[in-house]
Amino acid sequence: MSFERIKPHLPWITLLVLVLLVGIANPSFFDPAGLLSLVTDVVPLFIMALGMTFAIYIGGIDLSVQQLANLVTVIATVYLAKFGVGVALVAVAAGFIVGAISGFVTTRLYVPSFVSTLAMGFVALSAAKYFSGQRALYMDAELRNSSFGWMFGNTAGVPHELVIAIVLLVLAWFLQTRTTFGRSLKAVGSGEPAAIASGLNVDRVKILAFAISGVFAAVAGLIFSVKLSGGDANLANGFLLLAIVAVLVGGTPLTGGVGGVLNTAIGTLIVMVIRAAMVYLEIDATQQQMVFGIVLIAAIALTIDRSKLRGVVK
Amino acid sequence: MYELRQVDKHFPGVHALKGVDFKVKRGEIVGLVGENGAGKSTLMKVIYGAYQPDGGNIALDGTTVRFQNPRQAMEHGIGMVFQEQSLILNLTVMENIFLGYEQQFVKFGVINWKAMSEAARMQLAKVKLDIDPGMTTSELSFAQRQLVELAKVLTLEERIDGDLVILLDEPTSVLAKEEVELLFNLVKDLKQRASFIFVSHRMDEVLRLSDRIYVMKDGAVVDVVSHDEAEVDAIQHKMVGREVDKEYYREQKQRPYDAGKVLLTFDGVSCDKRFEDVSFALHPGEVICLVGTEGSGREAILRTIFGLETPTSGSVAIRNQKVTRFSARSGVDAGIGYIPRERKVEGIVAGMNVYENMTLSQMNKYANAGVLRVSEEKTLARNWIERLGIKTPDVYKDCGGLSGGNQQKVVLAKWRSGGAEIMLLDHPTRGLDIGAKEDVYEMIREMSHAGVGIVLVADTLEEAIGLSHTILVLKDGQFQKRFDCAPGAKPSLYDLVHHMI
Amino acid sequence: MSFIKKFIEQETVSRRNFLLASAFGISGAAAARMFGPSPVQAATYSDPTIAWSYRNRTNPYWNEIVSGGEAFVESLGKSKGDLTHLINEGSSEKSLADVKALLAKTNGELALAIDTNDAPNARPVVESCVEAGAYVSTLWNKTDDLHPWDFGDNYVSHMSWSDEGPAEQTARILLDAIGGKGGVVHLGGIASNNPAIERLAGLKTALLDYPDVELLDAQPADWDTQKANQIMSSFITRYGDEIKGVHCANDTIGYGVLEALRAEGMDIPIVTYDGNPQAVDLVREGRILATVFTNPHWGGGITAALAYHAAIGTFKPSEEPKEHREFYGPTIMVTPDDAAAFKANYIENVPTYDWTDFWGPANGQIQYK
Amino acid sequence: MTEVVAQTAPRASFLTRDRIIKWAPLLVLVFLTLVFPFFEWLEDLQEGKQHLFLVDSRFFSIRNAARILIASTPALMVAIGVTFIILMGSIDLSMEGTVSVCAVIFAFAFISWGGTLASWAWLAIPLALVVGAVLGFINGLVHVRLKIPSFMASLAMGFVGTGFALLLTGGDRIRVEDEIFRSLLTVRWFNFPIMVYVALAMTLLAWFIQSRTTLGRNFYAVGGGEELAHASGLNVTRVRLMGFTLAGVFFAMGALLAVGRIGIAETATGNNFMFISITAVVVGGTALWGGIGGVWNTLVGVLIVNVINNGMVVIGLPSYAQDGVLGLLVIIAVVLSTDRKSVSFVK
Repeated sequence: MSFERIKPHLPWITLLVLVLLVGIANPSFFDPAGLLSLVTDVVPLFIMALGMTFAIYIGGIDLSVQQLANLVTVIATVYLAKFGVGVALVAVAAGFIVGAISGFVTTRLYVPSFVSTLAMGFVALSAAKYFSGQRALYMDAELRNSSFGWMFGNTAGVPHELVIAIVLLVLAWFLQTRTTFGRSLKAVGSGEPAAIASGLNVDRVKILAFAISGVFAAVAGLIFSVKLSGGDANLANGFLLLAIVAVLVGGTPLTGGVGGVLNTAIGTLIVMVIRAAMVYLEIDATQQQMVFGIVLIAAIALTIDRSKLRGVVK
Repeated sequence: MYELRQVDKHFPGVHALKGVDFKVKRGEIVGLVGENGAGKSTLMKVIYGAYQPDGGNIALDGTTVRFQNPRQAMEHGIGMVFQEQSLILNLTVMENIFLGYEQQFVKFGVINWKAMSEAARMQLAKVKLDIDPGMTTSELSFAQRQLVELAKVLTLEERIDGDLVILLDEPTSVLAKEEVELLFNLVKDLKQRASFIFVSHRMDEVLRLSDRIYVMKDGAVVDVVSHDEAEVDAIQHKMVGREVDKEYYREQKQRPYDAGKVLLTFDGVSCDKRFEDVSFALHPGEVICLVGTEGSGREAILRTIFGLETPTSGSVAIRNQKVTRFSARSGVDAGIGYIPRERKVEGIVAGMNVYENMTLSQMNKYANAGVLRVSEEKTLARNWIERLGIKTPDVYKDCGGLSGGNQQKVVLAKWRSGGAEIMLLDHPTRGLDIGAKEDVYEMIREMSHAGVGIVLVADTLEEAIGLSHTILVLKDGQFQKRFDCAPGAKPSLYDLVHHMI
Repeated sequence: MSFIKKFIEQETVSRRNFLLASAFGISGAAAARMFGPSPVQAATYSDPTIAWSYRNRTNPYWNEIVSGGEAFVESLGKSKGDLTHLINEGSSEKSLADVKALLAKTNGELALAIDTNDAPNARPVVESCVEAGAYVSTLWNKTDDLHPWDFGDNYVSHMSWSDEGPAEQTARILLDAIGGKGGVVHLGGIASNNPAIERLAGLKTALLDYPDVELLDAQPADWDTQKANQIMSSFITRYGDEIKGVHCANDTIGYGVLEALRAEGMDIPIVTYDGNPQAVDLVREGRILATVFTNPHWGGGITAALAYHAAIGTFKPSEEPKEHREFYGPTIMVTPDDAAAFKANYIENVPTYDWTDFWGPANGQIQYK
Repeated sequence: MTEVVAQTAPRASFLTRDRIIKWAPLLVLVFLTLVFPFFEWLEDLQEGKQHLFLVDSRFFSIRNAARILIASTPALMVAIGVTFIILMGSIDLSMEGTVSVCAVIFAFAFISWGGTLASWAWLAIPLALVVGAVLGFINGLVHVRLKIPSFMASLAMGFVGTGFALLLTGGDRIRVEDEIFRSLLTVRWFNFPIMVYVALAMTLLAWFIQSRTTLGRNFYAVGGGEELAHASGLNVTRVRLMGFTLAGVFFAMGALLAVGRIGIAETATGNNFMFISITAVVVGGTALWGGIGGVWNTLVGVLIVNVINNGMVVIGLPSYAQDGVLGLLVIIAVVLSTDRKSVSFVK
């Protein structure tokens, strides 16, 4: 078995190795209930990373997702009383619109997505502050339960949150591999000029990619908001860098056209394991961040398939 | 003076060079020909130090040398003028010339721009180019850039005590006829100072310029002929290992087109400084060839038809419908196929496999409400792989990993399978070996028989004459003359050149 | 007032009314209970893991909190290292995920002291602790509808500080110092944080008694020194000499303000909050007029102690009165007069607290408005 | 053969598109410095106060210019550092970690070696710069040697840096109270504090490196075409390593000025530098894909961002609206300074 053949499998091998390492150091890590709970908790982050994958898959990046999720936590909390479960639609629409505007600014106005999405994130943050009246809000418990209680139950021991994540993953995977849109994404990510010369509406594909990223960020924000039964303009802080890291560690590099949503699923799990390892291995509080960074470098060094990074590594 | 002895090079699964012996004498111009995949580029990379051979050795004046990287090769007087433009466009001309060797102008850590400028002027004089060395390179024409590249390699003269070996990889591919002449004269002038290795697909040029010609096939040198003994047919025979059809351009298959119908009309179309007031009509089965030098407007016309450029005045009509929206998308919708010159950039998507590339322009035909019917795509791909004889292990092969000819066939299959009625071919045979070229000619004839209208920008004038029903000559964006090219009544090279320059 | 501001503020008022109606109105007095009172008898443990979950180590305030937690652990005859630290880096998501990981690891044998980073995050944290049978005491952040007594024994206690009163006191000190005339500015914390809201409210209450003082501007500096510095210098541009005093939501903001004033060669009175050692030094030097010490060392220790002792069964939370389940922490005003004495008593010699005197220094039951 | 092939370039007229785009960031800056006083004027007009446009402006005054410059200096140093990297077509996101580590190590060394510039403690300054260089070098090594794209490598290195700073301080903040060191902020020459002049000198140095040294020009070469540069015999690996090292030095310089401005070194010293500095670089007209732009662009970019930040408070924009307005203005500034004809597509 040559190394070439192993390469595409490196992300999940890395995940497995990490799980084994942590588990051997502290066998209680293998407790199924505990693992299930760990996986369930990473769901909002995973959903956000799932959306981010689309932006990174076409060679861009979406830095607005965290602020967008913040905005959605506020919208969901404020308008729950008015719209009930319909607030989900409002949230998704908000995500779609902000994402689409980012995409528009990027493709039509030629502002690099790093800056356009960052700026749109600021706009979303302002909106979140405005709608929340700069306060931390909470949802009425009965309303929350009647509208969104279904999100957090268990069926046959499987948390519904996890089911939602898997459904979204399958949806995203289907979108990526089985639809004309997914194919267009791949073409745009791997070779934009050829995609243009094949008559694809490249701008629309890119704008849609950012819009989808926005929609997923909104869903992540909604789930998080319901989970915490509240919202404010900072509630989703801390998601952004982890979501990016999850996508990258999974093996979707920023060059575009490589990797995909399954990689992100693995990447998110890797992030989760590294983070849980801090608790399970009792890493000293002042060392945690440094250890996280070093393990991250090692994980990225292992997971990226350099043969697919066509051309130079920048 | 420079010698390769029994050089071997392996890549995973490929024996790229098989015991190659290669020799360059002082002041000699050595030609190197071979089909694509024959090992020319690997051999060149070994010569200029980008690859290290894993068998045999390299000798300079009898001493064995080993280059770890291009820079070490340069320090031994071996320089390369690249096929692809290798100048960095955001730098000035002088910076490009001395890139990597700025140290000679540095005093106390500071670059002396004035001194560099003077030195650059000297180098430019060697190639008879009079431009300001402080100009940004992106402002130069292609021909000027080619000369700057040569000037850059010639800086080795001052740096190296010994003799120079300069590799010219397809140096004429972006040049117009008169610019080629200029380059050749220059090379001949420079023979006193350097030896040249000249690689080109244009057999006539190789024959004219070279003192000796190495012929490669399948990673080995199959023949070495001297200038006087060289014959095109014999060499081509050696290269492909088979007789080249005398009827190279399939002239015998040229049939008259259907003048009764019109596919495309250009009526006094102009496009911002690129071409002006161009009118013509394309009929089913017709092959129109646009002829002119680089920058004469040929490519811009193609791109306008496809919708990549928007004309500033005049009207374009497809099947008598006036075109109002110019975008590649509307071009594709109108049944236009475009085979771009930059095959690897605009033709195929590297990273996507064969069937994905083939259906890229027509995904909606293989999808229900946006959901792809992948099995149908694969069937389509298998059909066309068979029909065009595309050499690929399966439909899952990454197109970036196919050879140039097969990539071109994939692009053709993409448009043909989509039912394109107007095909735009921009240098479709560029960089292809003879076998692959013939396949392309065959396909052009086939398409023509099937009633497809073709607009072609050919790689050579011979190709243009051989393939077309109609030739339009352009010069500096102005339409010059129209030639009818019925079989047996084709215009001569001279007729065309006369109007081109 | 700038016309932009005027316009937007009118907008905001109407918005806020709407907010109140939608977010709070309907819930009204409905006592929010996700889960009914938890299992009748909660299990106790002989040696639960003791953990503190907090925002970060870059803020001296949290270091003080943690030092209290460590002092408590040491009082049990354990080593400092036996206290597990969970750091959320300002991320509610990480806060919750870390707690869940720790619950899984310890199988619920856990005594957790936590600031959940953001108020809404308190509910899921508490709920998962209750579900796992762990004991949790919260500090600072929780929503008003979440109460320990709704969760039986496992949600042991919540401690917060009533910042409005002390902030009003510091404001009065400030306003007196400027002679009850002129303008003041306020630099706040992250706008949606409870303490930030209360500390601004304290200032506003005090201002009612000082009709000649105008609150020129109040902007959130997000507890951040550099941001405070930048905003303060912009304030100086906008209001110049009109600014007679500065009311800061905490010490770290105060440092930034002091440096902005220093750059201008200005010397106007400022008051801060939190009573960090460096701020106390500045009070002693007279550069800060007053700060409020909330004794984070004790708060950090006692929060952990409550969770721990409930977990080992020393006392049964559900049998304690409400003022022992939700209570205010102590506050001590530090002014130049008493700064030296204060420093000697609280900073140079950290008092040894009796970690079983849970409610001695506490300040009464938390009141909701 | 006597014929001369080439023509000289066509003479450019004064107001060409290229030229407008080149100067667009500066025009945006000038526009902004006029717009904020306009709002002030409008405000005073409404209140019936006497206000002569610009003359009576509080924003448009030397004192406020000094304030904006003080706020700009640390970010400027960091942005210049990352400019070199962006010129190469790479990106460096490690600045927050590097700044924190340099600030903390500087403060520790400074305090323990005497606590005043008038002692051996001055050695803490070169020490901090060396630390910055070392961190940058490691960052470059991870990127080049492990062949990890710089975005990921530097992002992870940023975590390591912040983590290391935390390990060093244990969460404490260190006050640097030395009057001589703090004269960076407190002593003014011609209305501006010394740190502004230090930043100016460093900017000139950066410009010198960019335009007058081989290394600086090689950044452009790598950004314009890495493979071509490599084929021309340029040691690209070395240029990259040097680039990241140099960026590290400028990050350290940013750390020193940040400590000079606030008087405190802590793990949080590096916070917020990442997005601000990269935004500033892009707003200034340096292209993220490399090869275009430079130090002066970055200077203008940093000033634009800080003028907006200052101006929004000065005209009394409500705090919750400030982020959004900054975002929109950034987009507008980038749109104006992008040569849409020179880029085929943007990601």
